[in-house]
Amino acid sequence: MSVAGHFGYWATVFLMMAGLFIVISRGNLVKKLVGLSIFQSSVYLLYIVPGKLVGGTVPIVGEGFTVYSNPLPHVLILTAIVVGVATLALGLAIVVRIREAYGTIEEDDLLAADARAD
Amino acid sequence: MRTDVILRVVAKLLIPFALMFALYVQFHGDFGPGGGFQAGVIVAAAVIFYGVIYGLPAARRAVPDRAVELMVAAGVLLYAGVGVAGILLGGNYLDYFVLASDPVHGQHRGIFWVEAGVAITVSGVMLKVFYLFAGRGRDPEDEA
Amino acid sequence: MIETPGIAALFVMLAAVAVAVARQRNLFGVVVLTGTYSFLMATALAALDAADVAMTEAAVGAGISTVLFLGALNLVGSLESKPMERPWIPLVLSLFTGMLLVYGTYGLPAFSDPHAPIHTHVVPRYLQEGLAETGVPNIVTAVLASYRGYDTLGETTVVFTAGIGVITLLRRRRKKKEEGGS
Amino acid sequence: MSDAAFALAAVAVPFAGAALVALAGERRRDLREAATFASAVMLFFLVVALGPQVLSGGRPAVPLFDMVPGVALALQVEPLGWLFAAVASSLWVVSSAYSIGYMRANGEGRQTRFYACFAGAIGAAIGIAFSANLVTLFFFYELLTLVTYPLVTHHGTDEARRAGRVYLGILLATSILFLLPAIVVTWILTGTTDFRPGGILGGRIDAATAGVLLALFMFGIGKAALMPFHRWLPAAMVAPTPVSALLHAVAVVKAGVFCVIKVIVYVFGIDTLASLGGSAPFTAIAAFTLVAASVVALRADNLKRRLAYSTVSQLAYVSLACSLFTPAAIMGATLHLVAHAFGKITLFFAAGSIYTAAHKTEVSQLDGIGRAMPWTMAAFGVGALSMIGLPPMAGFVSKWYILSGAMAARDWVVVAALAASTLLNAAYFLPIVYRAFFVAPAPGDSGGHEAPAPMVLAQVATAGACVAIFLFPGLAIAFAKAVAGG
Amino acid sequence: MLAEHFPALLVVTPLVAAPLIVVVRSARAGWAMALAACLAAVLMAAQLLARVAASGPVSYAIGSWPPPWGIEYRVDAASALVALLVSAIGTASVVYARRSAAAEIGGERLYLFYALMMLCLAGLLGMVVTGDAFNLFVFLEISSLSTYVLVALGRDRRALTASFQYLILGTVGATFYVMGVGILYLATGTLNLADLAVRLPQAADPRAATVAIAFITAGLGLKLAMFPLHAWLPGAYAHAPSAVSAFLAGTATKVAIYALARIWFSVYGADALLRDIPVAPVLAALSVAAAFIASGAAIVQDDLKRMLAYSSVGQVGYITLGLSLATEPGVAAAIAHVVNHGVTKSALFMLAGAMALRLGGTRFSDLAGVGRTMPVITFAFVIGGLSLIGVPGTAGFVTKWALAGAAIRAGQPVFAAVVLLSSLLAVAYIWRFVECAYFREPPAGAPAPGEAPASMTGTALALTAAVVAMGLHGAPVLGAAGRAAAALMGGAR
Repeated sequence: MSVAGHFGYWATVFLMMAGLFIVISRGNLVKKLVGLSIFQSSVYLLYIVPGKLVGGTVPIVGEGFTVYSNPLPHVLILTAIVVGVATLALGLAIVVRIREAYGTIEEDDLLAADARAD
Repeated sequence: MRTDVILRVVAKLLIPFALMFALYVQFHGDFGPGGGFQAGVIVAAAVIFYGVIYGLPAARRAVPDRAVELMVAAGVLLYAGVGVAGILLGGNYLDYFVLASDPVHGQHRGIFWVEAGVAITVSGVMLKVFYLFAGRGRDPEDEA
Repeated sequence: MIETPGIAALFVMLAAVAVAVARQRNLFGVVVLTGTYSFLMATALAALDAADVAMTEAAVGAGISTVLFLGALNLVGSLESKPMERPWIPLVLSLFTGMLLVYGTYGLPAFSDPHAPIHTHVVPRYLQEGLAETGVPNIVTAVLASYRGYDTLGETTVVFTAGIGVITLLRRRRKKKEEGGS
Repeated sequence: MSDAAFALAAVAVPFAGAALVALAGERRRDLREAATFASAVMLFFLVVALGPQVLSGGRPAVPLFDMVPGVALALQVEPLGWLFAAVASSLWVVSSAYSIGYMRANGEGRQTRFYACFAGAIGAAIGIAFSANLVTLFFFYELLTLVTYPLVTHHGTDEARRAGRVYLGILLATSILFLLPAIVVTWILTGTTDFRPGGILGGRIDAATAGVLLALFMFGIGKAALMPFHRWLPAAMVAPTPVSALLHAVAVVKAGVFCVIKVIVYVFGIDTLASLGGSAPFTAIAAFTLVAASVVALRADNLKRRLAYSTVSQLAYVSLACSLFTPAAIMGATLHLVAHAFGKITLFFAAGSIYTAAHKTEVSQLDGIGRAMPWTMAAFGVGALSMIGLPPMAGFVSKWYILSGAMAARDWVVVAALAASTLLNAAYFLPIVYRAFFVAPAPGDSGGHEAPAPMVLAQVATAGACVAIFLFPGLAIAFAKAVAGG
Repeated sequence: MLAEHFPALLVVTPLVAAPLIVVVRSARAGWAMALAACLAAVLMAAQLLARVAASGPVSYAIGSWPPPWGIEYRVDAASALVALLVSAIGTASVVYARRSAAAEIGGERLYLFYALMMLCLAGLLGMVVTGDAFNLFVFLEISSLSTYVLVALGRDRRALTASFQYLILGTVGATFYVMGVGILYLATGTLNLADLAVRLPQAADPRAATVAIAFITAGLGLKLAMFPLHAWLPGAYAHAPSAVSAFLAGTATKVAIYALARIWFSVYGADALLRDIPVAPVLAALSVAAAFIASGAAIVQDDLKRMLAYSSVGQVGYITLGLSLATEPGVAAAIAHVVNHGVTKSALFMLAGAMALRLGGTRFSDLAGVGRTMPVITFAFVIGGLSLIGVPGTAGFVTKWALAGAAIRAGQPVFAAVVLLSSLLAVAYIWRFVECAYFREPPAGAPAPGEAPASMTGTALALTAAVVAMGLHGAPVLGAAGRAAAALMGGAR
């Protein structure tokens, strides 16, 4: 259980922190969605990195190969990527509508506008 | 951009290749990387490219909104329908073994059709989203 | 092996781009950086033997997402108006979550351990029997479309949901009495 | 019809009456009031019909729904419940007549809601009386609170709304915070919540738990108005007088003391409690409530407020008696439930008559009113004497049993408290009677006239009942013996 | 024969109905198809509930691939009960939506609304019957994405910001969940829940399991609006179209609760939760905070739907409190409250929607005197409110009884006190409505007395009647919840 053996997890952790930080700290809605994308993409590494076997190959069965990297995380992450882009499309559509309804996509201004309406 | 002749010619040449490539990705997915999702994206990209070069209305004439919306739904129906076919032929839901007399052949058939379903829905959705985003803020007359 | 340092280098670059994204305030710049990020991610995934995933990430991250962002920025404007304020709470929260994850992953097998559970349970059947059972040599496709085909039906439904969601959100109400299919 | 069907019908009739009243609506007021009266009479006969069977040992039972596993919503008629039902149903007949007179004479609004809720309150009270277990009792107890809330806030004014909040707040809060946990704990300890002669907790509970549980029950039954949870009762005085009668005599506080007796006798069991001991704190609280409420009543000028605190004090008699854990005291408590009902309703009827006929609400305004309203004030006098506990009134009978219970238990504190409160009762009631008959009216006071006939008849009837119970106590005593004797 | 396939068809029927509605492009036909799909789901769920009660859990291998290689659908007493609740409330919401959604959404987007409702239903049902941790994520996202759009369909522009906030937090939650599942997968090599339950205790290092449950709990906690992760809920419920609020209030958070309970008790097991991982006490503390703080916040809202939304956060606190006891009676009480509160809150949102339709809004200033203008609806609302308080004779009492009993039996009488004390806060907020509805004069220009359209009133009253029926005759729900708890806590191993 060497420290170096866990570098893949660190990449996951760092990207997750960066993404989460952008999502929470930034007020611009588009920027939030960018952060969300990075946050989601950290999961890709969480699944895929441990599936790699050094000296292995892409999991397409063929003559001359015996060691394959793990295909199951690939399948799962394909789904995760698709879910991510679907969420992004929806999020951007809502942002467009918000911009049309409020004239701004900054969180503070939106809160202020809603507070005035009350 | 719409007046740039070179771009237009390049696009005319490129788009058929893109569609060919999509078909390759779709059907080669069994043997190499790729499959319905990637193929669907490439098909959509080809049409989007066409739309960017020739203008949104031209793309809409080539692939009309109604057809796109049908694609969006048809892919899911096709995929889910393969599952139901499994039940009708005496297996479980999404059971491909029963789709043909030989189980492995049935698997092939099932995978083919579900990948087709994925490609249809993905390309439909990508196109539709493009139409909607690109059409936003223009003359509402050509809205869906 | 040369693989491991190369992968590690890609991770460092990914991290650097993520930081740049956080700091960049011009949203067009952010989108360009995001595209770069996805491209790096795709490269890393390819290096990790995830060819299908790499291809998809390239198409989705560098392609579709960028187009979506640009289309949206075209409609909503491109400057993030406010600099960051009070970043401490988000920072603490992110750090806490990150540390939790670090703690947890220390309980997990090390990189490329062939005896890790994910390599010894469930997956061997896919790799050993997959071709015979489904006739598909690309095991990713076999698992995606057959063994876990139901997940993919769900995934297609997610795409469908997003599609009709965007239609619902962005379709304008038809003015006047225009009749007809579209 | 079997007895069980009678019991079920007794609970159902008032609710059916409420529905009929609501259907008749404001436009067909004669039909509406006929429906009220008819259901009252019908209920009375149903309850009376159950009497002989219950007295001879029959316990008609009606299981309804499985509310929670192992605990059914179920009815069962036993002597204590029958007695309470008999009091409530007979007083409903009288108070219906009185209400019709009062509401019409005072031109009150929202009368449909009034009659419907009144009927609903009676239904809930009968439900409490016939509950076969604690959960059913709790159900009807809460229902009674909710259905009387619109009556308390009848006038819809800010004052009424505030009173409604106090009313609902105290009654719901005590029931949810104390009564419900007490029931749940009982259920966990015994696996049942059924009322059984001799109690269900015997042998399953130690003295400390019993003390806590008893406290939860005593304070949880907020309708018994044990201090410090008595405030809802004076607050509710903003309601029209028939509502006060309902609260103080017919249903609400009666339901409270009924629940106290029922819990002591059928959940704990007198013997269990007596063997565990430790009743002193409750005796003390009840005794304190008894005396303190009397003192407050003495200082109140508003007639209804004085009556309200009198009720608080009278209810404490019952709690006090219950805390003695002797059969004689339980008999006294049971009888006091009956006696106080007839006495207090007479007093409230009289107060309402005075308000209706002379528009007076304060004790200090009552000089010489006996000349204008002789029947009313005579009835008031009878009620007052009964409250004090003098013969030949019903109150004497019950106080006698309580006192002898206290003597038998050699609890001299209780005896002293009883004596003190009797003196205080006399001190705050007799001056009213004295003023009415022997002080000359203030100059310029026109003197007025009697209230409408239905009201006068109603109060004379209840006053008569006070005397009748003294003269013929056999029936009530027989039932009370059945309660106390197990 | 067909009944064998009900586990799959339960989910697939609404899932297929959605694209069919899109193909047909008609609101009227869409409504009919949605209703048919819902009714079919109700029948299938009821049949499954009966079947598992008679002969134990049902496992269904999708694609005929045996678990853990393929995806397993697994129906037991818990999942069948929740599926029945979800599909029943879905049916009621669709019936209600015919007039309600037509008025609030209208026009050519209406058929898409029904398609999205079906997707949401399919997603929720999929989460309930699946036996696979990752498949649960996929269906979670189907339900979430459709929910974001449904919320955004509200009339007020605040629906858009609420929807966006929900999208961000919901996606963060789902991603946390996937991370947790990823850690579990890396530690055990499997995604099948039953297989996980077997292999997790053998996994090398307990740290991974601890962090995984933390991530999963946080992720699902966001979805189920566990305090303090509830920030998205009030806005989403307050501004969504009425039919959507009614549907979500009865189903969405409830399914997330089910999923959490499934992973807690079926995968980890109560012993592990109480012994090795300090997650139950944390949840208990948060539940107590929810019961008081969120219920307290409900009192000061000046919009009825927002008040109901905060009340939901508080009521979810009761449910998670029951789970945190980690005893069978506690979990049973929690499941019973899932059912009872689901029906109650749906009814209340439907009634609030009926008021909004006629009065133009649900702010308390709009609702003054509504007791006179809409007497039936208002009365039904009071009944529903009594169920939130937990007055006997309503569904809320039955679960409060069970919950208090479970807390005392688990040696935690403090929690029983919390449940009861916080219900007084419910008295306060419900009575605020009562006084507003009955003691305030209707504003000038208020509509003449009259009720909402019959389909809306009828559905809302049917659910209110169910609240009373479940209150008077609570044993069936508690019995089913008891079996569900037994299945959750012992079934998967």
